[in-house]
Amino acid sequence: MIEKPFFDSDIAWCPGCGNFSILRTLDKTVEEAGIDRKQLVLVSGIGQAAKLPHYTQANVFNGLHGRAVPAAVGIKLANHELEVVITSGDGDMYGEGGNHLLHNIRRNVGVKAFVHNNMVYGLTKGQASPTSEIGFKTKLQVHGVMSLPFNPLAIAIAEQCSFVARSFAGDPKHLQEMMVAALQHKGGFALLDILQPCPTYNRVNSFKWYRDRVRKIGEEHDPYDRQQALDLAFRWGDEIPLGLIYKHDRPTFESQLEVFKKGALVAQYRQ
Amino acid sequence: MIEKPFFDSDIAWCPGCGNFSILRTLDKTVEEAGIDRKQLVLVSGIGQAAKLPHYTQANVFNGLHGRAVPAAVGIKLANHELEVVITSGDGDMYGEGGNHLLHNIRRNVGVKAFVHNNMVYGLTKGQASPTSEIGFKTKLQVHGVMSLPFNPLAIAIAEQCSFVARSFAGDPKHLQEMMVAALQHKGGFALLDILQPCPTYNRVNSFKWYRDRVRKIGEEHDPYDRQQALDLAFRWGDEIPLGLIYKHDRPTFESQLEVFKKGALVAQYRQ
Amino acid sequence: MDLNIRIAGAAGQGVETTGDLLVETFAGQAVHCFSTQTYMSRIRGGLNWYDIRIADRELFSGRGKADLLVALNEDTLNWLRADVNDGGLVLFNGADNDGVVAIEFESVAKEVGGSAIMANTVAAGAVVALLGHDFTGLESGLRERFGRKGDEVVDANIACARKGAELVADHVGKLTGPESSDAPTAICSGNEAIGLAAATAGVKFVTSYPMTPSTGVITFLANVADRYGIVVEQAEDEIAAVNMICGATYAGVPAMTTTSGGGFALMVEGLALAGMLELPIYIFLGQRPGPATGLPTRTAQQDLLFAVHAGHGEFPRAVFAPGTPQQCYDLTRHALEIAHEYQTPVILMSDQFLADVRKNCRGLDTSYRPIDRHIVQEPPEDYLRYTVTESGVSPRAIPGSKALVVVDSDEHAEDGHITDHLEVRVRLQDKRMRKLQGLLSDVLPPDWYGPTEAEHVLIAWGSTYGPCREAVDLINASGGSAAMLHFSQVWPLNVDGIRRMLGGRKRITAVECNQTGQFASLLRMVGAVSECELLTRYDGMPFAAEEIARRIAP
Amino acid sequence: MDLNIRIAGAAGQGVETTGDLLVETFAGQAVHCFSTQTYMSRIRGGLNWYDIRIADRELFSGRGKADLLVALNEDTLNWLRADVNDGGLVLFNGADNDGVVAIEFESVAKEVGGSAIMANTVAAGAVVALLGHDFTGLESGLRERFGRKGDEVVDANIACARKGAELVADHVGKLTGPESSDAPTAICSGNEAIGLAAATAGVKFVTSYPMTPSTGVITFLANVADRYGIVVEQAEDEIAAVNMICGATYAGVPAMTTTSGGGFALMVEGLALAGMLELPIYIFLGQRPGPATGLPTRTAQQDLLFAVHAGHGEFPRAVFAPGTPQQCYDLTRHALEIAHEYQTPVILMSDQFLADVRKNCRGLDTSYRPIDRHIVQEPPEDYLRYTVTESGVSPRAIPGSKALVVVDSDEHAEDGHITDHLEVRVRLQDKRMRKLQGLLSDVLPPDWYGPTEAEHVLIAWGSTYGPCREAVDLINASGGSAAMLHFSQVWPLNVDGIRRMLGGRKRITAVECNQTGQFASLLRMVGAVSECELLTRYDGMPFAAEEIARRIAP
Ligand SMILES: Cc1ncc(C[n+]2csc(CCOP(=O)(O)OP(=O)(O)O)c2C)c(N)n1
Ligand SMILES: Cc1ncc(C[n+]2csc(CCOP(=O)(O)OP(=O)(O)O)c2C)c(N)n1
Ligand code: SF4
Ligand code: SF4
Ligand SMILES: [Mg+2]
Ligand SMILES: [Mg+2]
Repeated sequence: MIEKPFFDSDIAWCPGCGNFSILRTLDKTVEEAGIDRKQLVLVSGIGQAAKLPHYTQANVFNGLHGRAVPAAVGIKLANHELEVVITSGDGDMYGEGGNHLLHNIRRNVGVKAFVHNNMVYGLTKGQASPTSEIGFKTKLQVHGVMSLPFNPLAIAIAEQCSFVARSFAGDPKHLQEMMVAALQHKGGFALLDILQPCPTYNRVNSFKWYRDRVRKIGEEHDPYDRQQALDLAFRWGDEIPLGLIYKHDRPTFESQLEVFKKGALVAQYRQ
Repeated sequence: MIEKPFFDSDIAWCPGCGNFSILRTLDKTVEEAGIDRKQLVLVSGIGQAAKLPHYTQANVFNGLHGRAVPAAVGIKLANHELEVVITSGDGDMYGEGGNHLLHNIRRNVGVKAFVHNNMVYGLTKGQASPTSEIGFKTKLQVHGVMSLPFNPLAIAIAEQCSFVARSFAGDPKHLQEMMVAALQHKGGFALLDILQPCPTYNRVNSFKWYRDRVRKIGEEHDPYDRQQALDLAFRWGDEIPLGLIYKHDRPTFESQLEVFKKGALVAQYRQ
Repeated sequence: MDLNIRIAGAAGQGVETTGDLLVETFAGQAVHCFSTQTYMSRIRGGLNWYDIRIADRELFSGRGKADLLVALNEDTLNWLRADVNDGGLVLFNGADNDGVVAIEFESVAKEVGGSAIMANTVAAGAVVALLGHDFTGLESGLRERFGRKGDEVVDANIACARKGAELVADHVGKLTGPESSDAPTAICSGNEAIGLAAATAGVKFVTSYPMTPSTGVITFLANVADRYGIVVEQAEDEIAAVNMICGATYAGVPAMTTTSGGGFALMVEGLALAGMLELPIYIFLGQRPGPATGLPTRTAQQDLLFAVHAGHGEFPRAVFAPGTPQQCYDLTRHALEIAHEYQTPVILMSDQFLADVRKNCRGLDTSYRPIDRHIVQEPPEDYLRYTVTESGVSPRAIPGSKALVVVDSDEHAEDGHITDHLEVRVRLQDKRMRKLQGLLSDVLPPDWYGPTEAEHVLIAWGSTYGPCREAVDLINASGGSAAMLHFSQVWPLNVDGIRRMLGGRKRITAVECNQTGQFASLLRMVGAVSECELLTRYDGMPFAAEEIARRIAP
Repeated sequence: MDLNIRIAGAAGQGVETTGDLLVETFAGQAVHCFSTQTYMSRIRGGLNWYDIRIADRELFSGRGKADLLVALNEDTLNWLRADVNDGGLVLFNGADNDGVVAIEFESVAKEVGGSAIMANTVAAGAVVALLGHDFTGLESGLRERFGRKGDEVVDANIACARKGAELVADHVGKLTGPESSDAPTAICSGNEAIGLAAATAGVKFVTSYPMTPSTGVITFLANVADRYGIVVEQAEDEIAAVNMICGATYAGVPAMTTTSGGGFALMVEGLALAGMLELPIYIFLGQRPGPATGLPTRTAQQDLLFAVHAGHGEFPRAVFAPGTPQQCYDLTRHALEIAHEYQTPVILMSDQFLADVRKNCRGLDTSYRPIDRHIVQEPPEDYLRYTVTESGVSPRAIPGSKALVVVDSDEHAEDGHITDHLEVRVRLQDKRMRKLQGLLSDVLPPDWYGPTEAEHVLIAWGSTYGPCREAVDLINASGGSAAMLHFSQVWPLNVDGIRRMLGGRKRITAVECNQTGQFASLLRMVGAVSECELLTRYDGMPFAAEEIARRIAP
């Protein structure tokens, strides 16, 4: 009931949050890759992760919770010259937005999805997310989570997603490698699941917890081998594999459209 | 603009439709298994398949397109003494309803989902469904489908669904076996994908097309072997495996709730 | 001269093919036509029919009874025979039957060397002959229709039509069709008109989830996509559809989606998104009777109050409701222009009745004339997407240009970035809502039909245009004093204008295809009328003019 | 005696803990309290505050300025210092600073053997002491709060509180808090009241997708689930939630979901389903400012017209809007009863302001008293789910009983099976809509507050109850003549009743937390008022009584 105006916000993340590292790494990646920020669109839904686009320089479409993927795909189809990158949370992408992920992997439009997977709903103050582990207790899941965690990598591989990788916010070097690989990928939809500690609401899967478990997958792994890839995707617990887990080559949506031969839709608009 | 009332409808399916066989087989299964129809609830969404519950004797919840699964789960949780069976189409269950399928496999509530998979949208007159094959032409997909088909079995296995099977409307005996197995399954969510020819809108995947390709999987298959199961799930084309493809044992949602120890919720309601 | 021909049969029997062929034949001969379709939610069986009304003056409505019933099977004959006018004829696909002209269409088709599916052509030939109509129109129609399939097919069809004509020779003269007149020879359905208008106006991205009765629009667009340079994609669900067009619109192309009530319900969150992001999306809402799945293949006007108020929070929108295929065309273009001028979502409401109406249409321009997107091509470096302006409309740039374009579903500052600053909130909310004033100044005035001094005003909106218009003629012809006030834009409303037109009338009746008189409620809500009578119908069938005239007791 | 205490700091600093502790302490001593919370959409940082108003009479509204500001950090001090009343005090968590009472709460907590998080207790102790309040209340509050954690923690907290008190000893007497009175010692927030009412009324199944400001309700229910025998499950999305409760309700248990505007938008199709299937679902809609994501942690009343018209097609519903925690409790129970009596969906609308209001509450009965579900336990074999009746209410059986229960989202016959019979359609649609008459006869009359003959009537609905009520007192105390008409049920509306109460007044003003005066529109729509003034606020903050009184120029 105060009548005073408020002040404008600084970065709304908690100190120590894994999101900071993702933001810094994304910025570094974009700089080093020489991506023109005017050609870059960051798309997000709603959540703590989804605030990322506000904290850097890019075109921004910060849409609805769960709907980053269709918005990104719409943008990419209207102007496939743009680099369209989704940066959003696990609840956003795997929970509310599950159907879009499922069907856009099939559609194979060339957008890149960077999922800040903190295994919890941060912004709404700590409920379980689809990736929360069994037994994870919250104010809402008072007896702990009972559903099997959603395995984004396994699902994406089962759908023959064109690019599937995992990295960790606590390893910015690896994260940058994966971001670069995703951005360089020209084969369609790319999913990069990023393990992101949330020190505030996920005290179980902490930085340390991850650091003790993550293992970079070796050179010998053939990402085109679905069987091997699935095998890696199912690994969780004592060892959590990081890296480019799966690739599948098939035509992108954009490459198959007659209409796009004449250039981006938006460039074709003459008036 | 006629002012005459209409007549009431008979069965609204086309002659020769695979749905008839599914209906007959379901009826036979229910009869032979001695299921009390008063304890049976058939749940469906909207579509040609989704009309099935109207053509037999059971409790019926014919809800919204794409929303059969959450309705069924709500029913089962309110009264887990009921046998709750979903009979609906591929568009309904894999398209509009994809997110519910995804997350209810994780939740593992003991409802049985029988999906009439005709690889097309029948009721809306022949658009592609999520399972339509690449190149499938329709009035809407004039250049043919470009998205990779949705593979319900692979997805369900990747999510460690407690029961995953496939059958064929053209093989009522096998279909009945699978229905019986699904109904007898007490381990949670069961997915039975039923290949269902639609002679009107899917002229490609006809009865004959299927008959030439379906192969019952042998006794040697171990449904608890995820690797093997995935291997079968990915097979499509010259050979299409039928049978109980995958099983995974884990507690049902119902078995984990303290509250259910006192009986079904509806039975606990005293007033 | 005013005849109603009713082709009726089971789904799958070719009711639509025969009907289309006949409408095209009559219109091709410059005869005024008005056709409607009535069908069930099934693919085979049941009872569907296709009414073709032809006359020597422009038509706007269907009629209750038929002058010529073409019954494609016996059930149909039994069900619909009673609805044939005295002096009318019945053409029956079957063996001889009391008092009807009986022809076994399929056998005849095969006899003359055609195939079973040419039974429809036999029927069409018989109808044209029965009405004493020129046969060349039908022949050239058949040539156009089947030309692609080769001469053989064309010839067989012509033979079928001729045979049909031959077999009814005895009955020629019993019915007389209207002469050719000045009617436009082109015909168009409500849904086609919308698709064509969208394509020519520069819509570049269309995505929908199929839903009757809206599907015809996206299907039409899929078929002209290559010609006009459009991406048409079936969405995984309606939520995807609306969010995809929000994305595409942000990126700079006019984009649209098509749906019906249940799908629209799922789009409502996205509609509010477009309101907040100030995106000019276009939603086509083809109504059908609810609630829920309701009667999926019938008609209704039950979603008006829902559409006008759909979405959380407050934001400007414009809602259009054309009354004829021509208006479908004109208003789709206009709606797209308004959306882009004011950077806000627009909804165009039709229904099953209007979707399927086919009528002679003059001047549906098929040439590509993209609308002005009102885009700043060279934004300054310090560009702000949501600069506060007096009109509420901010200069709009698109990503990929010289400036960064930031949009956010949270409340945001002028730069588009999220804010918690409550003064900024009010400034931006006020800015958005000021666009309502512009929208209001551009509101389409309602159409007045009938004598200026009419005592009784029928208020119509959307598809009731035709039936109400003809009802006015009927009422006045029988000594009444009626006029129609038709709204093709139903939101926002120009209250003073409406008050002026309605002031001092003896009677006002809102004619609506719903149960509660939703437009009347809206008029009351904005303060444009206080009391008015209601004439409603909500069984899933459209009004006919005679019915309105009859039910309005003087 | 009327003091406003404001605890303010960054998210994560314990504003809520301190506030809760103090409210409980004061209420425990039978002091009248009214607390509100103001917070940002972030987990750490920013500026949140918790206002606790205490007085010697019942309170209904917050106040703009504070008498005691507890500033937990320096930024807060700078931002909020100007909003302290003359003669007020500032307690600052930090080093000495001009004109404030400075204590380093954390250091002090550690000094006396506590931990950093006990800084909140130091603050609470200081506040209680500053107001000259009895200390035993705080001590027993701490005991209750920390009892589970063992004596050591309790003792440390008490030591912290005492130390806080000690450190402000010099300032005691500068402010005087109200004495204990007849205030109920229990307190309850709007959201808790809803949860408790649902649990005691027999809701057995709750599923929601988290969304501010509704989450508190499902969280409350999760915590009492075992006690009352409830299944509480987080849904994968709002569409799942609403369809799950439709299923559960069909199967016979009262079920509910909780959401805010964006989530409600996604539920609209399911709402229409409940209308068609005649399912008594209960939706809790906690409003916040839109459009779209808007201001997720602020308050608004912007979804009224949306909620009343949400859903395709036409079906009856009841919409409630409580004004106090007590009404949240009473109306939740009542709404569930109405839903079951008429077998139709109900919506209860609150908002962030009311969700977080804590106030002394008498008589929130925690005992389990399940409502009557109006279920036929022994249906006949030839049972028809949708038997047409005069009231429109059909006998309701549930699956698993002696009869088959068939429900269908398509239009259906009395037996629940899909139909294309258009006469049946009308019969069933009429049947459903007849329930509106029953709903109308049971409508809650609006509350009148103030002199019967008041010249100026403030119209309020939902959470503006308190601020309007106190504004009426302020206006009348300064010589005005005002009363409030508060609607706790906003749909349907009893038009004649409202007309009678409003007829002949000099002035009518609708006071609403939105921009367009949505309730005033609704009143006009049903014909209950013609013109009225609007007093609106839509920056995301609630009204304060003083503000209303001031802004209503006489
Ligand atoms: C339709 C809708 N439902 C719910 C919400 C509330 N909501 C906002 S963010 C969020 C979850 C955030 O979780 P996640 O996506 O994992 O992001 P995080 O905050 O953990 O980064 C929810 C439920 C919303 N904004 N919109
Ligand atoms: C929300 C919503 N969107 C769209 C529709 C229209 N619709 C009805 S059935 C259907 C698809 C049916 O396909 P499927 O589920 O495969 O069933 P089939 O008819 O092939 O058996 C669609 C799109 C609807 N009823 N509701
Ligand atoms: S709540 Fe968790 S995810 Fe959100 S900012 Fe804080 S630490 Fe990060
Ligand atoms: S359209 Fe296809 S699925 Fe539907 S009834 Fe006909 S044959 Fe069967
Ligand atoms: Mg998260
Ligand atoms: Mg199908």
